Amino acid sequence: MGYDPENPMADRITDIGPPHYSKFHPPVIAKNKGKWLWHEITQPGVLVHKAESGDECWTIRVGAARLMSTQLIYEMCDIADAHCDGFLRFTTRNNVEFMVDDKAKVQPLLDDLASRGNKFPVGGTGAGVTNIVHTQGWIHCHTPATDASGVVKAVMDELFDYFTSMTLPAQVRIALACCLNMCGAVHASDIAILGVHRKPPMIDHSRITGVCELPLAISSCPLGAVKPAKAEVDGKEIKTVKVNNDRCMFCGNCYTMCPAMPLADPDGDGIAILVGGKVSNSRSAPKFSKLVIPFLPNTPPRWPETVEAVKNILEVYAGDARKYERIGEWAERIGWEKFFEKCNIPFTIKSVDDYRLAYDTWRTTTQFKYTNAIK
Amino acid sequence: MGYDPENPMADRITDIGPPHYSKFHPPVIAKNKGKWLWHEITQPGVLVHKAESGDECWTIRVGAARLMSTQLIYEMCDIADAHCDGFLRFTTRNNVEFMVDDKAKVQPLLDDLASRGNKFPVGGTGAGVTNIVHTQGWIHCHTPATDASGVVKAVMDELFDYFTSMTLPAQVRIALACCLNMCGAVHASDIAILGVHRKPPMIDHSRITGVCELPLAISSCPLGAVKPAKAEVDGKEIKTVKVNNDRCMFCGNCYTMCPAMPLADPDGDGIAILVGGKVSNSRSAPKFSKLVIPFLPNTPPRWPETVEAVKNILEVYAGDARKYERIGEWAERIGWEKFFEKCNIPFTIKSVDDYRLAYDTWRTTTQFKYTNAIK
Amino acid sequence: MAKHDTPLLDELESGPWPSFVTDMKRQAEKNPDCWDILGQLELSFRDKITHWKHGGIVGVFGYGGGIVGRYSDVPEQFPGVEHFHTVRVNQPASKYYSTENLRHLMKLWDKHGSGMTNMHGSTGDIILLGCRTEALEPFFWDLTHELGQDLGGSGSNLRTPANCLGQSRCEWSCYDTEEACHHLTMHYQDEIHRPAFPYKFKFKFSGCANDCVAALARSDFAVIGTWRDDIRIDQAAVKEYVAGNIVSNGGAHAGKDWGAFDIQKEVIDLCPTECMWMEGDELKIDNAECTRCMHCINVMPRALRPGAEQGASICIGAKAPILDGAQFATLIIPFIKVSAENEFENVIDVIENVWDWWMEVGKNRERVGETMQRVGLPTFIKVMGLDPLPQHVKEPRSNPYVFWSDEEVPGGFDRDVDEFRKRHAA
Amino acid sequence: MAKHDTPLLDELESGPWPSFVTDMKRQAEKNPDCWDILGQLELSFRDKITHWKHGGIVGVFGYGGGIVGRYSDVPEQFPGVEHFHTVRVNQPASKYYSTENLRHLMKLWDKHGSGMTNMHGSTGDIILLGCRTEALEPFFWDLTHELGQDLGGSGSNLRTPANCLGQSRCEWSCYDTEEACHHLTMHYQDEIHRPAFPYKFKFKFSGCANDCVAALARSDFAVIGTWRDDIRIDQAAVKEYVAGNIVSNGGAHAGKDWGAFDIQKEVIDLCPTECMWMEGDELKIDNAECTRCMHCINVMPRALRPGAEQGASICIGAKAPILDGAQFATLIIPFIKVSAENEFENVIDVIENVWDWWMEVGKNRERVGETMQRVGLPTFIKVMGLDPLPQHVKEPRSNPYVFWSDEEVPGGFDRDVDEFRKRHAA
Ligand code: SRM
Ligand code: SRM
Ligand code: SRM
Ligand code: SRM
Ligand code: SF4
Ligand code: SF4
Ligand code: SF4
Ligand code: SF4
Ligand code: SF4
Ligand code: SF4
Ligand code: SF4
Ligand code: SF4
Repeated sequence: MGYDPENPMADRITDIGPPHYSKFHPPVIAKNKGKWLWHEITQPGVLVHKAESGDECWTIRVGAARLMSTQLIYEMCDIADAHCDGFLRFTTRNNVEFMVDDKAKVQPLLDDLASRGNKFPVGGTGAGVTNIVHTQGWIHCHTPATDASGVVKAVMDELFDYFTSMTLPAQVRIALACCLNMCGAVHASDIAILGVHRKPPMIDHSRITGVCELPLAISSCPLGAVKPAKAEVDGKEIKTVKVNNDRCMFCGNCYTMCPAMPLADPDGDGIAILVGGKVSNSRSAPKFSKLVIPFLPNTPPRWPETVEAVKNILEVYAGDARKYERIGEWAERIGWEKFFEKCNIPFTIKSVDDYRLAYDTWRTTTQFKYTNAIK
Repeated sequence: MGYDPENPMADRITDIGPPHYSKFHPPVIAKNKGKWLWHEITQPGVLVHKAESGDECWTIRVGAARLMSTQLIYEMCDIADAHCDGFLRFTTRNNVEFMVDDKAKVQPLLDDLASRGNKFPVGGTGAGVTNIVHTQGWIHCHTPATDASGVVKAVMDELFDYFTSMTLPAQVRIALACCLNMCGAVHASDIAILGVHRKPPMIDHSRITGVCELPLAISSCPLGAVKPAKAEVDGKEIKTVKVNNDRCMFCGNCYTMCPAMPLADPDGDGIAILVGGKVSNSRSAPKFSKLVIPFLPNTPPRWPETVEAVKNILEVYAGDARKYERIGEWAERIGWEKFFEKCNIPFTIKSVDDYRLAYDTWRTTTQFKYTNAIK
Repeated sequence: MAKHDTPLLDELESGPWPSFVTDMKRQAEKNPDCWDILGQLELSFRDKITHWKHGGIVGVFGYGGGIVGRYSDVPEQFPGVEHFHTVRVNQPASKYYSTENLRHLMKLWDKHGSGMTNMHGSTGDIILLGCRTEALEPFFWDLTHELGQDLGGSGSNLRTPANCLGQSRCEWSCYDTEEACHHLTMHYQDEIHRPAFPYKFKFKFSGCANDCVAALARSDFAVIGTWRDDIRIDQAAVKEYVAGNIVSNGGAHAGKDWGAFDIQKEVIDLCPTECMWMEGDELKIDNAECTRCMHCINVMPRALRPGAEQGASICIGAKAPILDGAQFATLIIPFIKVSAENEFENVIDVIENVWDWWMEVGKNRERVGETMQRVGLPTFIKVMGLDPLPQHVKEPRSNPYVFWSDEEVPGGFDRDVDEFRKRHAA
Repeated sequence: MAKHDTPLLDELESGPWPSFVTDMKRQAEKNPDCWDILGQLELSFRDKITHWKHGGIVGVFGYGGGIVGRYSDVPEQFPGVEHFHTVRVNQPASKYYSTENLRHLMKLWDKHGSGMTNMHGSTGDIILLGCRTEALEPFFWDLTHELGQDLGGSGSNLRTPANCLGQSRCEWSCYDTEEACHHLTMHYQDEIHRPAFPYKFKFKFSGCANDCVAALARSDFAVIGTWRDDIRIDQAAVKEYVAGNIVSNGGAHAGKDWGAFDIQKEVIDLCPTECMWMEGDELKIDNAECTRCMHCINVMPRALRPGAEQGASICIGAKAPILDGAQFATLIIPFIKVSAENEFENVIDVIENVWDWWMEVGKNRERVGETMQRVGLPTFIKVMGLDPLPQHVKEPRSNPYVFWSDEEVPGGFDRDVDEFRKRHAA
């Protein structure tokens, strides 16, 4: 049985979609769906949901490196089999949740998890730092300006205590995207770690013919920096493109469209830090993250500059903001000029918008605070 | 003596600028300049300013149709001579101010003013409606879409009680501009009355040669609706322009640059109402006025639709806003959807921005209020 | 035994957070190709640059998505990752699993692929990380035949829909997010597997305005639960909160001493619409002013609940920054019933309305939000056949640049300049 | 006797607001040309359209502005307004007048023009409304010789500067607005009278953030008073306000019963930065958080005064909507001393810095705010030789589209693709 390469279409099954979720609901979930009354986080990483029926669902949330092996998943299954009737789930931020239907089952589960070294840290709930949403980086993608899993590991090691506690003014959502495509909620995160290129694409004239549709490459550039050109390859004149370096803002969209225009570079690439985004509509409307540190170098394996920058912002915020105040809400209340002062981040011209809707970010009032930026 | 047309350059005086203001300061002003301590509005239109010296300057503010004759100005001078040591001033909103240095001189001045019919209404201070800043309209300009002085007279007649009292939540600044050039603070007024065209320009091919520089006319259009064209005039082919009517948004800039492209029209032209602008930095930053009624017809001599619309907004605001709250601050607090509901103004597609920075006005949150607009 | 030295990666084995390096090394003991993943990643750590080639179109027969092709640019050094394609398996709604299902899936991946995964990808899929081209069809066969599971999306198609866990375990969900997600995923299998759009298109379903699946920020079509009537108040529980007998915000702030619960400061003053107040010890809400932001409910889950007349808002057009800058989704349908009873027919109507238009006017690689920006919101509202609402905008336009059409203006656009000149000398 | 029937205009003679129609009729008794103003205006009221021709360049010798040419498009019907040019006479700063000066000016206008005026134009000038071309030079001669006065601006030049009355009668003015306005008007007579700019350029001077001359909304170069130290508090007066012995907001709300003064609600809660509080009966201000918005001072003028270290903010680039939409001015210099002592030298430096650049790069008919938008604020800050400040923006950029220059990036932009390919197979 199985796939027959000689006869690939035989018995082919397609378009069946995912299994119905109801097959995977733990019994307490299946029974009480739509009839939950309230919840409480009884300790970091442990939630109880109370149903109209009186039933309780106890959830133990566990941090995970999203990049994980089948071995590790088997181990999770072992745990779920031992404690949770053989069910588990993953959250929208790549944590793992083990659910039990009785308070008495919580401690044994926690003990089991704790017995397995640092593999299953319990936490990620409430006013703390939960798992970092991130992307591929050097493990799989072709356009990254930094790594993903490595940076995340370094940052989470440093912020670990905030994962296992709930001492912050509000939840803090950190995300990482390894390039401007931003495969993640980096554009709307409390703290965003963003891989950025800083060198314009090279043109691989000897490859461009065949692998690129030139008109697409040309029209891909939002700033019109890519123009038609001619070049000599092996003595023959070919049609190719050139880039007006002065107009390039390193978005990488041309490379997405044309493999002969690579832009990654060991010295050019690195990390920008954006802060103050949020997704929820709670209190204030969703906000975009704002660029506050335009560049930090790529320094594997532990990216100390990035780790330090993230930690610094987080801790200044933790010490200064009010209960329930997200980072962006805090920065807006105190004023962004104060944000830079309090976090001791030098303000650079790179933080001043000059893209499409830029005017709306200019300060068109006399209202401002004096900070150390004003000499 | 005087100008000699035969010898225009003889004894010519130029570039002498205005007289020094200090020549025109009433004595109490000259003496106490820079040393004022506080002020109080003792009744509508009457202000007292107290100086460190103990001196007092009593100001009586008087409304004026900005369009005024020399006769009227002589009469003002008579009043100033009789009561104010021969000085007076005009405010930045075209009111007239008579100043005296003693409380005892106030009532006689008020009596004198009152004795002169409706020429010198006292008011325009504090939380009321002061004079309408306006422009030329049909009295002098070539591009208006409505009149200025006539509309203002009609509106002020109706709002007169708000000029002579201080019963509103805050100051209400009304402005009128007769075309999109907005020669006035219409773009930042609590209530703005704006003359708007609605027909694209005609092209006067028989006039265009000579009076227009075609490239300037073409580049004047912000939407690129003006294109080069040819036409036959008196059997000869001439270079001219044509307008893509679908792209025209009636800004009139082409007519400014090219007299052969008139766009005014009795049926096309009329008035739009914008609200919620402010200039001061007090409490909130300056705000632009927002378009809430896209069109009301020109109905001289008293523009009842416009008068009614302005009065309605003013009175709904007066009844609903908090003390110190400007119209725009009120609308933002209650939400613009509630503004439309409370003022009973139908919301039209014309109020939805589709110009350059439009995206920033889209509602990108789930936060909204249910109003009668939602069926 | 390690095939390559990985001194840099080894540094990531210490520290309290789970180490993917340690994990991968363990996996490599079972699947030696993983040494080459580690080796190439170590090289990237050293070179500070990726070592993957650009793209590469691979897939399974009949599908236009679900696989992302990937080849090493240093295949001689790391033959184990010469081909390293990812497979996007469509996750079950809400991401609950039975261990039976999960073990089986992992077994298949051990058989056909690297044994490394991402649980889950940013869009929501199960990402199976790295296999050779030859393995794709066999894996797909086993996946469909043995597990009855299928691939998710990639390319210019409907991407794998995702949802917050909703009513399954959350007291606030205003509609059944997982059923909506599952139903629409099944309904649109063709659109998921066969690219026919100008560019990618994403659905996300959140049960309330907290938006735990980031729908407003990350999906072209966001369905976010809300209600139409009044917040349900249990005044007895309000008193308990005020008395300090129930922990605020479901205990989310329990790690720090923020002082005694203060309903005025923590709830009433933070309500964005200022529509709450105390009358004696009763909490009052002027529901007509409430924008259902969830804050008060979040803080007092035992006292406050969403209203009973539930449904959702539909917001359209979110996307990441490429090209014109990031967009949040714009509120297009303030309130709609979302129900399995009518098989989500009314939601489907909205979706198809958007698609019909976008497939016609959308340019190549133009997200629907970008098309909306290009044509303008007024046009979008018109083509969607909707009434313009003040709820569509934060504020009315501040520029006066209004379009009018010929029919709207008495007498129309055409005028006779010679007639005009008779009354107005030039 | 009326020369034309004006039934529509006559309707505007009733009502409590002063009637320009009545006034003009009175004037017409002295200057019969005014009948034709009324007549043509009546025709416009009937036709619902202007009856003035487009523009017309007229002026006085040697000046490129100050006169706005105007001709009737129905001159046969209204010969009195066949020519109807306006003269913009530069107003004295703050618009104080002696009756002597004003009478004399009016006398000249009776002699040379229609006798109708606008007191004042939106920019600030005395607008003398309507005269014939032949009258321009004689009027100008008399104006300069008899009165020692001059024309203001029009065209692509520096427009007549204007100011709020400032220290002359306002307790809040943080610098001498009228002296600044007068001094710069005199300093720049050439720029006012001879167009040399890409487009118009306006100065406005307000003494504080209340901005009573609308500088931030209406001038290319706005100088708006502010301070650097602490708000001066008279605690005794605070107590008087709290006790209700002094009327709030200088009596501005006296016409309605808003209840007893409530310092918490009316001052502290409305402070945009929340930097005020009561300590017992003392009012405290955390001045480092204050943005000097003026609200608290407006409400309690006898208790609070601007700080003593005074100066101004310079904001650049306001304009009306044509072409790209209206702009408010952008904060460019947060704090600058503005003083007659150094003849405003430092302010002049800023002005010339802006002009030097704008005159070089500004396009024809491009306001400086539009040039700023075209090149971007970062470039503008750079060409102005300023340090970028967080105070320049409301918030940092949210898109990641940052420009870097060759010199900023190690190794520069030039790379060798063949070298690259050696390490990265294509
Ligand atoms: C499990 C999960 C949904 C899922 O389908 O997987 C979930 C579950 C809950 N969320 Fe969430 N949220 C989850 C992702 C999110 C996200 C999405 C994201 O971060 O990418 C958001 C939007 C984040 C943002 O705004 O940037 C989110 C914004 C919220 C909020 C709004 C908080 C705020 O004040 O802005 C609440 C309300 C609260 O915490 O008071 C909330 C509340 C909750 C509650 C209390 C709902 C309930 O009654 O069960 C759940 C437990 C919260 C906790 O752990 O503290 N959840 N929640 C997700 C867990 C992610 C994780 O592993 O850490
Ligand atoms: C006389 C004048 C200045 C001048 O040089 O001519 C003036 C004079 C005063 N203004 Fe003003 N303002 C004058 C135009 C303005 C303008 C400009 C405009 O309207 O075009 C503004 C900005 C308007 C806006 O924001 O849209 C203006 C915004 C203010 C404010 C801010 C109010 C607010 O809360 O937003 C105050 C403070 C207050 O009233 O509490 C103020 C306060 C004052 C004070 C109390 C200042 C003082 O201590 O003397 C003066 C008397 C106010 C009154 O009449 O109620 N003045 N004031 C102008 C009178 C215009 C008129 O005839 O009505
Ligand atoms: C695997 C994944 C990241 C991850 O590590 O989780 C991913 C990986 C890629 N994304 Fe993504 N995107 C992934 C979720 C997202 C998201 C988040 C989401 O869906 O919620 C976004 C932001 C939301 C959005 O759609 O706007 C996202 C925005 C992009 C963009 C920018 C699109 C835009 O309109 O701005 C691109 C560029 C493109 O399409 O050419 C992109 C392109 C890519 C490509 C295909 C690279 C490319 O240049 O073509 C990446 C392949 C990586 C690889 O080697 O496997 N990816 N991508 C995510 C999909 C996994 C899954 O199916 O679950
Ligand atoms: C007389 C006056 C209106 C009034 O009734 O008070 C006026 C009248 C004209 N303005 Fe103005 N503007 C007048 C103050 C303004 C103001 C207000 C201000 O200066 O504070 C503005 C808005 C602020 C600004 O500068 O942006 C203003 C913005 C315009 C514009 C649009 C400019 C823009 O960049 O958007 C134009 C169009 C143009 O320049 O072609 C314009 C053009 C005109 C022209 C010259 C018409 C034209 O198409 O060329 C008008 C001549 C009318 C006439 O027949 O006399 N006028 N104009 C004001 C000048 C009187 C004075 O000197 O005191
Ligand atoms: S963010 Fe960029 S580099 Fe990272 S996975 Fe997405 S497309 Fe690839
Ligand atoms: S990286 Fe972006 S800005 Fe630079 S040339 Fe390529 S597409 Fe254009
Ligand atoms: S607003 Fe328009 S019509 Fe009115 S005076 Fe100014 S330019 Fe003329
Ligand atoms: S009125 Fe404005 S939009 Fe219309 S053609 Fe003229 S310049 Fe263009
Ligand atoms: S979005 Fe709302 S309904 Fe869904 S899990 Fe989050 S809080 Fe619950
Ligand atoms: S849901 Fe939000 S807006 Fe509504 S009452 Fe609660 S806090 Fe206020
Ligand atoms: S701007 Fe300030 S200083 Fe000038 S008059 Fe107004 S309140 Fe006084
Ligand atoms: S001036 Fe404004 S910001 Fe400063 S304390 Fe007073 S109210 Fe607050």
